[in-house]
Amino acid sequence: MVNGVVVEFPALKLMLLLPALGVVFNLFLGRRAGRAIVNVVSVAAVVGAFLLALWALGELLALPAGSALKATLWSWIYVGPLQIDLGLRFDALAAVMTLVVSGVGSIIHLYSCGYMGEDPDYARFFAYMNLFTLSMLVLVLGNNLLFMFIGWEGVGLCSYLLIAFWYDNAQFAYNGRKAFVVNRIGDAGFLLGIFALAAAFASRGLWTLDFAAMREHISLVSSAVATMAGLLFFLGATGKSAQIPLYVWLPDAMVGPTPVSALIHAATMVTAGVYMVARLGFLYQLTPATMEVVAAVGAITAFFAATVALAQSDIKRVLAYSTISQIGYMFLGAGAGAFGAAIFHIVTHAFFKALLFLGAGSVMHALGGEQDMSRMGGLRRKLPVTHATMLVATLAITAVPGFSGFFSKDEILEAAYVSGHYWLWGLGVITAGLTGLYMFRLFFLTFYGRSRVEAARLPRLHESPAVMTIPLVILALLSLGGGWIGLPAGMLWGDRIGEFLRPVVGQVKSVPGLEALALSAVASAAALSGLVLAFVFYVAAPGLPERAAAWSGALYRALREKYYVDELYDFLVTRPLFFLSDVAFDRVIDSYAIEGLVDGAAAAARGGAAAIRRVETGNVQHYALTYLCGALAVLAYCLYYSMRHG
Amino acid sequence: MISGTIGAALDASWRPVLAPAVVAITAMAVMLVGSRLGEEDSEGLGWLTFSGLALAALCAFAAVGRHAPAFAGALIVDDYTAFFYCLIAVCAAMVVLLSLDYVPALELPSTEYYALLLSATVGMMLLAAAGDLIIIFLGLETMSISVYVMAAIARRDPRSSEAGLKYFLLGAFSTGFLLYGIALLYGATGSIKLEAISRALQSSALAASPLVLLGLAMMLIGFGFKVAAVPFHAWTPDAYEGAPTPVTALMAVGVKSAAFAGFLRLLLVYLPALHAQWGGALWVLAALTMSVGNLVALAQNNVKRMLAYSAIAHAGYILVGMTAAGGAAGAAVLYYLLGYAFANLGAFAVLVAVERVEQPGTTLADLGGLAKGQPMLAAAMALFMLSLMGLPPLAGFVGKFYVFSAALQAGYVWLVVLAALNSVISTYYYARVIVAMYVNEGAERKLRARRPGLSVALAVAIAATIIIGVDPRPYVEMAAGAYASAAGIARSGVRAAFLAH
Amino acid sequence: MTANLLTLIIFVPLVGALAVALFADERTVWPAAFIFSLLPLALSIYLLVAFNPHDNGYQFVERRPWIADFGVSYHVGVDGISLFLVPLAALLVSLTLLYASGGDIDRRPREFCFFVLMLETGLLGVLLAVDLFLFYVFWELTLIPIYFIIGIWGSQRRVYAAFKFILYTMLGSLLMLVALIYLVLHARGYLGAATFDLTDLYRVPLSHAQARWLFAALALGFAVKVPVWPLHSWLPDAYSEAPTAGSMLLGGAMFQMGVYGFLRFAIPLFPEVAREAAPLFMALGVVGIIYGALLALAQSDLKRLVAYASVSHVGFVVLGVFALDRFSVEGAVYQLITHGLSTTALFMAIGMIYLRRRTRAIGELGGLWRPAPMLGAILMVAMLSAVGLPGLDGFVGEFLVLLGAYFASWQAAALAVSGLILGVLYMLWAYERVMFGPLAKSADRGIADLAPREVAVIFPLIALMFFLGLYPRPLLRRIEPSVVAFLARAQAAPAPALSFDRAKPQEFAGLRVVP
Amino acid sequence: MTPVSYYLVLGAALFAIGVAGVVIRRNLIVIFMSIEVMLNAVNLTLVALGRALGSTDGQVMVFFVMTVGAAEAAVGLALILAAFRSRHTIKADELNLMRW
Repeated sequence: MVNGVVVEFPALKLMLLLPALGVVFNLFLGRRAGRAIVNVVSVAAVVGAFLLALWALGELLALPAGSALKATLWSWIYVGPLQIDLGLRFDALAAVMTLVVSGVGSIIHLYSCGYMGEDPDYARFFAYMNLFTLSMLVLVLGNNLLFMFIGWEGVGLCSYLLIAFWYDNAQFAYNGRKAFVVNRIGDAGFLLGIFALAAAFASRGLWTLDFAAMREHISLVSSAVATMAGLLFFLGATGKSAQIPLYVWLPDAMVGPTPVSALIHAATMVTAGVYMVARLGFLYQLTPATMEVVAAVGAITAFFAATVALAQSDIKRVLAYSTISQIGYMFLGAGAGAFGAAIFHIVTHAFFKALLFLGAGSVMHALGGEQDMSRMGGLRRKLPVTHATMLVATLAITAVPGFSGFFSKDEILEAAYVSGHYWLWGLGVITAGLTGLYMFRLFFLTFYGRSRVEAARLPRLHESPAVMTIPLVILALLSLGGGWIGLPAGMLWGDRIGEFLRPVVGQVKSVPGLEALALSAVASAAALSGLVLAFVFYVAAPGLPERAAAWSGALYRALREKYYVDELYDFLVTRPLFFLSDVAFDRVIDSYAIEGLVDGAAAAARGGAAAIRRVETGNVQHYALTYLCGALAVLAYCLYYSMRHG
Repeated sequence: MISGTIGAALDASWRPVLAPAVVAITAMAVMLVGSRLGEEDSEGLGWLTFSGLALAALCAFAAVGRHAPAFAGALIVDDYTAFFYCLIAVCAAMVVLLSLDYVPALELPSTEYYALLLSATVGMMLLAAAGDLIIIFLGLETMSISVYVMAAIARRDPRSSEAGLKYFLLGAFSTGFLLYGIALLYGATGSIKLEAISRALQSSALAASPLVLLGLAMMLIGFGFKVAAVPFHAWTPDAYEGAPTPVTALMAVGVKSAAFAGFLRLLLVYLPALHAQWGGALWVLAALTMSVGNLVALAQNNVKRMLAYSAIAHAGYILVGMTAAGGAAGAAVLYYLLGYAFANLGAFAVLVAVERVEQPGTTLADLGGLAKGQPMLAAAMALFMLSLMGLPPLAGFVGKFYVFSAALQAGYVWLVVLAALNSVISTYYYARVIVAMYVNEGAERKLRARRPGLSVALAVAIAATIIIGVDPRPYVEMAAGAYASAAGIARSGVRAAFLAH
Repeated sequence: MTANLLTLIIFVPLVGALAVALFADERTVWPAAFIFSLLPLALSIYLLVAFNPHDNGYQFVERRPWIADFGVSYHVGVDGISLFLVPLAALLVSLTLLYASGGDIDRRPREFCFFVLMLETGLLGVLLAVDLFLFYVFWELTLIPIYFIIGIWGSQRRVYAAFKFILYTMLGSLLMLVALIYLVLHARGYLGAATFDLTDLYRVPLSHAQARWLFAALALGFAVKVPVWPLHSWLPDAYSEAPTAGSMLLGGAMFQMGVYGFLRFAIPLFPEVAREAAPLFMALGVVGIIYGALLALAQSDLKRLVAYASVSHVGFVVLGVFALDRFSVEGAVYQLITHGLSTTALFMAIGMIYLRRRTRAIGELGGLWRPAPMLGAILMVAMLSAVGLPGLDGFVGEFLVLLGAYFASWQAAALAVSGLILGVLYMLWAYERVMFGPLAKSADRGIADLAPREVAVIFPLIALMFFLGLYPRPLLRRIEPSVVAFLARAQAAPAPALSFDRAKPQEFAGLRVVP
Repeated sequence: MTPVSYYLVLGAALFAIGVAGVVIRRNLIVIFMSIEVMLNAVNLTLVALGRALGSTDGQVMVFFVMTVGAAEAAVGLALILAAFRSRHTIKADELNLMRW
């Protein structure tokens, strides 16, 4: 930022326009255009965006460090001093994210052409996917909080639409809504965070939600406000990035088509929270307490999700919990101040986790949609490409030295250690071991051992078509080599990505080489021991897991049932809410109290009418009597009056 | 023009009674002609009556622009008198138009019917013009006795004779009270001339005397009966329901206007000195009248009976205006009566049109589906209901607006709030009529072929209800001028009070 | 044309109503009514173009005496607050007619068109009147047509709903009338002449007690119409029993009246009391947001659901207005527009479902996306607009309201935000049950997707939702000066506390006879 | 000389008796007669007051009242007769076709 310049770069608008056009085309013309054209258009839209991103990256690299490209679509909400544009800003952080989104997005779009090859609703699918890409690009390119919020909610919407893509299944639709609603809880926090921040700046005379301006004047914000805003934004992040306490939607989100799980629920959308925290790093750095919270929630989530992943038998569900766990790492890094490391982990995670999902998708494709690992096994010969690429990905996520996950995770753990979070570091190391265990459990259960595939499915067992395997290979290469862009400082070309990001996200202090080496060794040892344990359990001695499960009893059941958190939420939140709405409000308060007051007034009027009309008996003498009473009353009034005044 | 010619031809002292005289002469003519004609010629008699009343309405203008006692103060001729002469004549004429269909259909004795209608009109006019207590009494009785008979004139309908009888018994009973009041007031002040009474009461010693108070109370009771104020209202529903529909219209509009004309002149013009005494009583009467009228109307299914209670309720609103006293109130009440008269006449005209011969009286069920069979009739009825409800820009709304203004101006905030709440209640039963016509399904019924007279009456009522509401200015001027002339204050005085300049 | 533009806009529909009622036959009535409704729409679009965005006062003012003696004048004008509500009302009436002609109103079309056009005159009059008397006349004029529309063309419990609606509204409006008269009479003591002119009445000093009662009376009238919790109980009945076309008008074009009343009359006339009452109304707004949302969650009828959702959404508007903050008020005005659009679209979509399946019960429906994807898509967009998805129109207003409310009271904003969460919950839950899931009922299978005319009816709304969500600037720019002027009034220091001269009314009250 | 108040009290008593008769007696003819008693009580009052005031207005008034009373009697009896013809009763409480 110090020496950076900001350059107008109108092509950024094009980057949004392409997927937008894809959406419009697919929605309105998709069915008529036919499958081939839809495939081409949809993939081209994202690939085009990727190429534009590369071009923009080239431009950016040509500028001094800390520079940014910008473009403004049009002015949006202008009220008084507050002027919010739909503005785009392409700095280092946005560049990395844009490349991941459009790059991995391109690969997954390509893969989808094969995966959704038989689905009749392909046009709708690609419309949603393009809409997602558009929203995600808005999220990462938006130069102010509110524009970012459009993308932020937009990706949530797309997530909902895609989880519920096969809407005929009521459960899928339910899961989609669950995701959206839980996300909205986070979004509410995000929105309140915006208000808190805007109010803090406004009270000092600065009306802005622009990242650059806020960053420049962050000193205007008191640390109390920063803490509050930081926590609110982090609430938003826990929703979007599936962290405790709002992670519950992500495992259920796996019912969507697998490319969706890969793109949205692994590679991009769920990391948006981390991106946001990194983007607001200047705010978080003001408030150590919030950083602690972020780090602790991250580490605990990482550990927690990893334990759950140990006992799941649904392949995508395991991957979902692993995603939650990995994002936990990212927050651990961010909380430790290593925003660069967190972003780096986003990148590597995007590679290997997308690959894992796509691999799982390939397995499912081969097995006719089977997701249960207890009905897999021994697939390595039938699915050689899938097997090989999955192995790379599993090694990467396990953080075996040399694979991409190793570098990023290592940086995170080192940062945690350096910043003094020893407990969290320890938790991270244990989680690393667990990661090795559950990931290789998945790997072995799927590809090794005895085949448990249902007999009916065996004849049709086949490797996926090239349109699906090519993306697998590309991602495998990235998973293998993608980590080398961020080597430890001083090693070969050093931490390129970290340096690239530094002007935006700041720098963390590092430890001397030897100590760093020791830390890496501990983490790697933990990961490898997990790997070995998995080998023993699921390849060498296949009977062992059952005995272990029986031995651990309640603990195992708790893990398998995900600690009963869904049930707990149901009991604590959902049921009371519906009770309140249905019984307390609808049937009691609205029907009796409020309605009753209204109908009661009407009934009182009718009752009064019924009573008074009884005076009108039809008997003329009663009338005379009434008359007389009235007359006497008037006379009495006169007497009273004359006595008082006379 | 005609009035001018006639007026010039006559001695000036006859001018005040020109209109009632015309009506009285017409009444005699009707009796003479009627005795020569068969019953089948009732329509001719009707038109004769109508022309007499129309002429009387024109003659009413002969009284405009003067303020002078006539016949030694027995009658007062001023714009106020002219206003009511005109209003009463028009109302009676409208009732004639309603009767053109009705009299032959129910085989009522036409000669007697029209003659009584005319004599009732004479009584109303006298009441409006009365300058002394005797004329008040005479006018009241001339009007009442005629109407008693008219109410009972449908001899084949037991309800008609019951209505007439009840009305008569209670009316006579009430006359006793009124008379007693007259006697006491006369005894206390030594005069039967309103002017003189008013002057005498300027002295505060006299104003506080119990005799005056008792007399005043008795007068209140007597007039309270005629204007159907609660608790002296009990006759109203039965009499309205049982009487032939045009007669009900006459009671609701003519009798009521005339009674208020006399009542208003007595209290506001001649007894303002006693406002402290009668104001409180009237406050209570107004509140009771509005509330009871509106509440009980809620429970009615017979439209005529419902309109009877509605008439009671409207009397309550008018009493609110009277309670306020003062120039603004006087003008507001006059204007209110104008708007009220046409909306009510119109409503009764519709009832006449839809009433079945074999079963007089109309329930809400009888109105079912009217909008389909008779869209114009239904629309007209809806319009009248809306005006009575007090919805802008119809006459009923502006009337309410002025009455509320006058009362608020005098500081009667709570009474006005009560009136507003009552208006809310009234919405329900007026709207029920609309629902019956527009929402409910009814049996297809063939209605009598309508004579043009009824259509004319409807058209006049519709036009008046709209025009008086949309452009109230000339009518407000008229009302304000009339009241100013009666109260003997400069017209601009009322304008200053009531309008803003 | 400009000289009489507003008069033309207001009264062309009335002329149309009479023309339709008197001359049209069954065949020509729909096109005739539609054309008559297009005229004010065209005129109001011209109004948009010709409006000067920098002027914060009334424009296109017409003023001629009416009941001159009482200070009543025919005084109309348009400012930034009403500017967009006028074309919106005109548009919604046109769309309603277009929609209703497609089978929603299957009997007595002539009367229907008559009432709708009459209603349009009332609506436009309410928005454009600057004279309080005139305002009141138009205010009441809207009552009757909608009463008929509910009562004649409504569903099962229509009569009950119509009565409830009219009684509620009359209760509010008659007390309002009393207050208006009181105010005018009081003002005469200062101004020397009675006047119902809003701009004159601003200058009248009132004692605190007077201002409090007057504000209470006006606020009651407007609050019923909004409706502010807990005066809402007419709304679910009216909205759900009315025919679809009636619900569209009620929910889309009439709910603005109450809020508009607050903005135009209740608050500027009694700023001091309004400021005092602001916390109360903000609280009621927040309660309304949550209460409406929770009740919407419990509904099993689609229209009732949208009705309670409206209660929730107008809670935001009330919150925004009474936060008395530049952002929130402008957001509230913006929400008047956007909520009208989304509610209309929702009712329209529900009506389309009803036309196909003859039911609105959520439990009876299911899996409709399969046979009718376009309908599903449109309902989705409408719902998302209603729940304030950024990028669609609802968000802009909601954001501004909440931002302003946050400035006024962060607690209120924090509670109100829960409405956003619950909004997604009830809307999407209903959506899920109706559109998603298996095709359970055989009756659902055969239903047709949208016909071209239906697309034509709803497309303008959808297009506007996107436009207003993505490019609100031109609207905000024109609304802003008037909002600033409104706030200047609302924040004004109390008028100089002259002692009220009680002698003047006494003069009139005790008129004495001249002997 | 008898003070005027005696007459007034007598008048008031007669009036009260008339009122009581109207309210209590069931026979329509008797009720009507009671009303006549009320009118005559007023007449007595008027005459007494007129004499006390030394003005003739009171007496004049009485003439009118008597005239009107005669008219009322004619009309009233005719109405009672008509009612009797259609309902065959002259009991006040049996004439209740219309009520409420």
